[in-house]
Amino acid sequence: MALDKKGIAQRIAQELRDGWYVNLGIGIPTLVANYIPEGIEVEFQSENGVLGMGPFPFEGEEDADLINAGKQTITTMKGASFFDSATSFAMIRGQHVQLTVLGAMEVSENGDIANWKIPGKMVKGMGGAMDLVASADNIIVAMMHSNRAGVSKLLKDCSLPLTGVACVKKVVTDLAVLEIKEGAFHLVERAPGVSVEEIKSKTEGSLIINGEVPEMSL
Amino acid sequence: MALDKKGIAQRIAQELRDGWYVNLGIGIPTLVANYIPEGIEVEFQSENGVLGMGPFPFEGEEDADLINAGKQTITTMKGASFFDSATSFAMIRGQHVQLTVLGAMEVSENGDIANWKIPGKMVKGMGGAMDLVASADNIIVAMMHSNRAGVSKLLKDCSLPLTGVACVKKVVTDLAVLEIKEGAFHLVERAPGVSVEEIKSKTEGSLIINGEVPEMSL
Amino acid sequence: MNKVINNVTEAVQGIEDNMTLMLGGFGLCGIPENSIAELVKTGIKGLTCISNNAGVDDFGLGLLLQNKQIKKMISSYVGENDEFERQMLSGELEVDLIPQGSLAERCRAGGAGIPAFFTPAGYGTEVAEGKEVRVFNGKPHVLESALHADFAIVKAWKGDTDGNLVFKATARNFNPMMAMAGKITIAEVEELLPAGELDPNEIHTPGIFVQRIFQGARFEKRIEQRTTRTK
Amino acid sequence: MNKVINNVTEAVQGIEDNMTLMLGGFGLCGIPENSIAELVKTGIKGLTCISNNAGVDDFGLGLLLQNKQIKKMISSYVGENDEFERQMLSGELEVDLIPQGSLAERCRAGGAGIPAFFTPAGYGTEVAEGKEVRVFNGKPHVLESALHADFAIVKAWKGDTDGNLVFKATARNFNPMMAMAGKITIAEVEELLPAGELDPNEIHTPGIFVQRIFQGARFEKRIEQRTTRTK
Repeated sequence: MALDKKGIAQRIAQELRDGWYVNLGIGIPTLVANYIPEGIEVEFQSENGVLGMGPFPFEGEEDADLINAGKQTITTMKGASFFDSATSFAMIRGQHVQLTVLGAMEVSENGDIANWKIPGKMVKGMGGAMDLVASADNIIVAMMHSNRAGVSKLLKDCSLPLTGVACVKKVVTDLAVLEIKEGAFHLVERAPGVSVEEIKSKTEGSLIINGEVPEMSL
Repeated sequence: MALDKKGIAQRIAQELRDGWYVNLGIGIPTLVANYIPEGIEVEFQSENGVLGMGPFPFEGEEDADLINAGKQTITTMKGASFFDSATSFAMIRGQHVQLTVLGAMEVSENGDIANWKIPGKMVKGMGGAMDLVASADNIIVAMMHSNRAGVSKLLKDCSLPLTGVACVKKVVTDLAVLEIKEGAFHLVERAPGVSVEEIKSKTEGSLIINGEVPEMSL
Repeated sequence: MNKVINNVTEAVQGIEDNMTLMLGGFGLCGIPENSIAELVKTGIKGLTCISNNAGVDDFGLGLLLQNKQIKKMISSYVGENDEFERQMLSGELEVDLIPQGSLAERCRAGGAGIPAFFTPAGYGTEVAEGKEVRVFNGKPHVLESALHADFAIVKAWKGDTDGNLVFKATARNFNPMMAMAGKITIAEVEELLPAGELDPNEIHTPGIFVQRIFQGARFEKRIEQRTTRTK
Repeated sequence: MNKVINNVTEAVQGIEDNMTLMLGGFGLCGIPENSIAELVKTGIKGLTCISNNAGVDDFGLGLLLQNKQIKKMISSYVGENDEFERQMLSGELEVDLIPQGSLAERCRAGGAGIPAFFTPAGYGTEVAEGKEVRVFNGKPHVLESALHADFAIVKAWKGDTDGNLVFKATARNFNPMMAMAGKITIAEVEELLPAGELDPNEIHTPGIFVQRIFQGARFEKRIEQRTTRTK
């Protein structure tokens, strides 16, 4: 059965390592914070200027001066710090953040990503996404395998304006975990009960399958 | 009579304007702080990271963590702030400092300055001088008109390695105030009792004299 | 070095049609809301506004948009604003979208006398079109230039009469860099203190970057996405 | 995110012959004196040291110079040190002198993922030799590149177990930028606090830039130029 958004987040959380600083994008990536594995300590960075982001505040304790990059009210953990936007992107560009998780509209087999613009239709801007994907060594894309019209989002080439070039290393979808290398998607894991055939049929870009593909354990 | 170092500082202090941020170099420039004209408020920046520098501390009140760019113990005024070296030079390079006063070994008629190196002899380094002279719109050089050997320090061309090119606008020496423009020193004022002839004989670079040259009033 | 002015009317004096402004804030967090409201009153138009976002329809820069006072926006993200989208798609509004980190660094560069710098952000995208690309350590980088403004308008939590500023939490965001990059920088603060009351170690923006300071009459501090959990 | 290590011996572990180090401080103000003393003990040699100054003959980096552990210095000002001058003039020591503002900005650039930037400093001087020059707004600028270090060693006033740092007065100087630019950054602090004790608004160096932190056993904090006035 295909994963829901929570399932995708839960699977990505398994990628976290102790001591990492992590930037989570808006949408599915935000949910990753709910599934930090036992015994692992990570700290969340939000590019609007906070390190050590905590959960949402209790009702009545919201502070207009304390938000995340999604403009949601948040809290901070012990050891948090605030800083300006230039310093925040110094952390990102300088590769001090060990993992970036973000959503995408399209990913290509060579790791290109498109997630900021649909010409003539949606023009909200790239926010920090271009800095994040151009800078991070370790980028995981969290998205559905196909869009609402049923069209694959794992493509030979992106059709939408790019956010970054050859930067995505791993994609976790509702159907699979895929690594991107040597110009192809390499199928690493299947969602529980999802067949290799289904993944094949829903992946437009080159897909490499090596032997038995294990199911995710969540 | 030629001015002493204090006199040079006193004359330069007349150039201060209300509300200016000022960076004073080591040596004669430091003395300028003692002669701020009545009714004028200026704030001193030191490039090691302080704005609002005050006088030396009283004996026993020195703080090893509070020094100026000459490594001297200092105090701060009300409204002072501390910052890192990158921010300090952002102030300087970004032309937020309205006046820079510094010493020199040589100045040329087109405004070149040399003050950081005597090849094979003295190699202490430029410190912040190259940033200061390349950045400031308003640079006054404070120095003696001739060196200890009696050789003019106001030259056609600098003989020593340069600190900056075509950047000095004004020179105040023990003998005169000179403006640099159109490739020449323009004599603006004489030290009390010093003759135009003496200044002429001690200035190697092109010297322009226009009509009567007034004496400084100190 | 007293920088105190009497009120928001004096604060925006000298801002004229067709000028370039920088305005601090991220979303509605840390925006100079008093000054924006005053700009709406003045009716000054043809403005180029450098600001990470464009407010919402009825608050922040959205008010200037509604009033057609903005000719061009330079931002990184402009969602959450229907009037913005309408003006942009109809061609009434020029929009220059640039990566958030490049925007922050370009403002800092403007204030710091760095005319241009290389960044990896945007390489291979339309953001890099027409810009010089150079490879450093095997990785392509784009040459980005400094941004400047006739006026920068920032909002701080506390300020003193010398123009020193302290920001609160994530309301800091773009404010410090924009304060550096304005020919004239206006700071509106929630609390204005006498010089000497702020600890010199804890000042975020030294007064040298601020030319005018005043205490805002009223701060609504609207929340854009109120998210909470239950006890 | 506990970054605390037990002592200065653990702090310098992994530093090897011929590595590049950044060391914070301006003159003797804000230098990591405990770590420097430990480096002297280890006898590690062939070091390239990036530091604004080179200490004095019997304190700070001067101790490493006396001990011939430094192969190359990258600094802006190296007066006040006879042994330094002797080694440099005799050719034993390589020296790269760069303008102080360029040094600060090059360290920041290294930490911030900016591989190169333009600055007016040094144009027309020997500092610009072999470097690209480009005119912006009618003024020539020199292209300067980022600096990096295998280890950055900084000194702070207060720090917490997460590696957050607060500096005191002008002892801040180069420490924050160097903390950003080290592959591994070691912070020695006068006072080590539990995470949560420092106000998140008042942190100068966020813990993300610091990999190791410890409380220095003893700080001499020597004064280089004791200047006073009389009451």
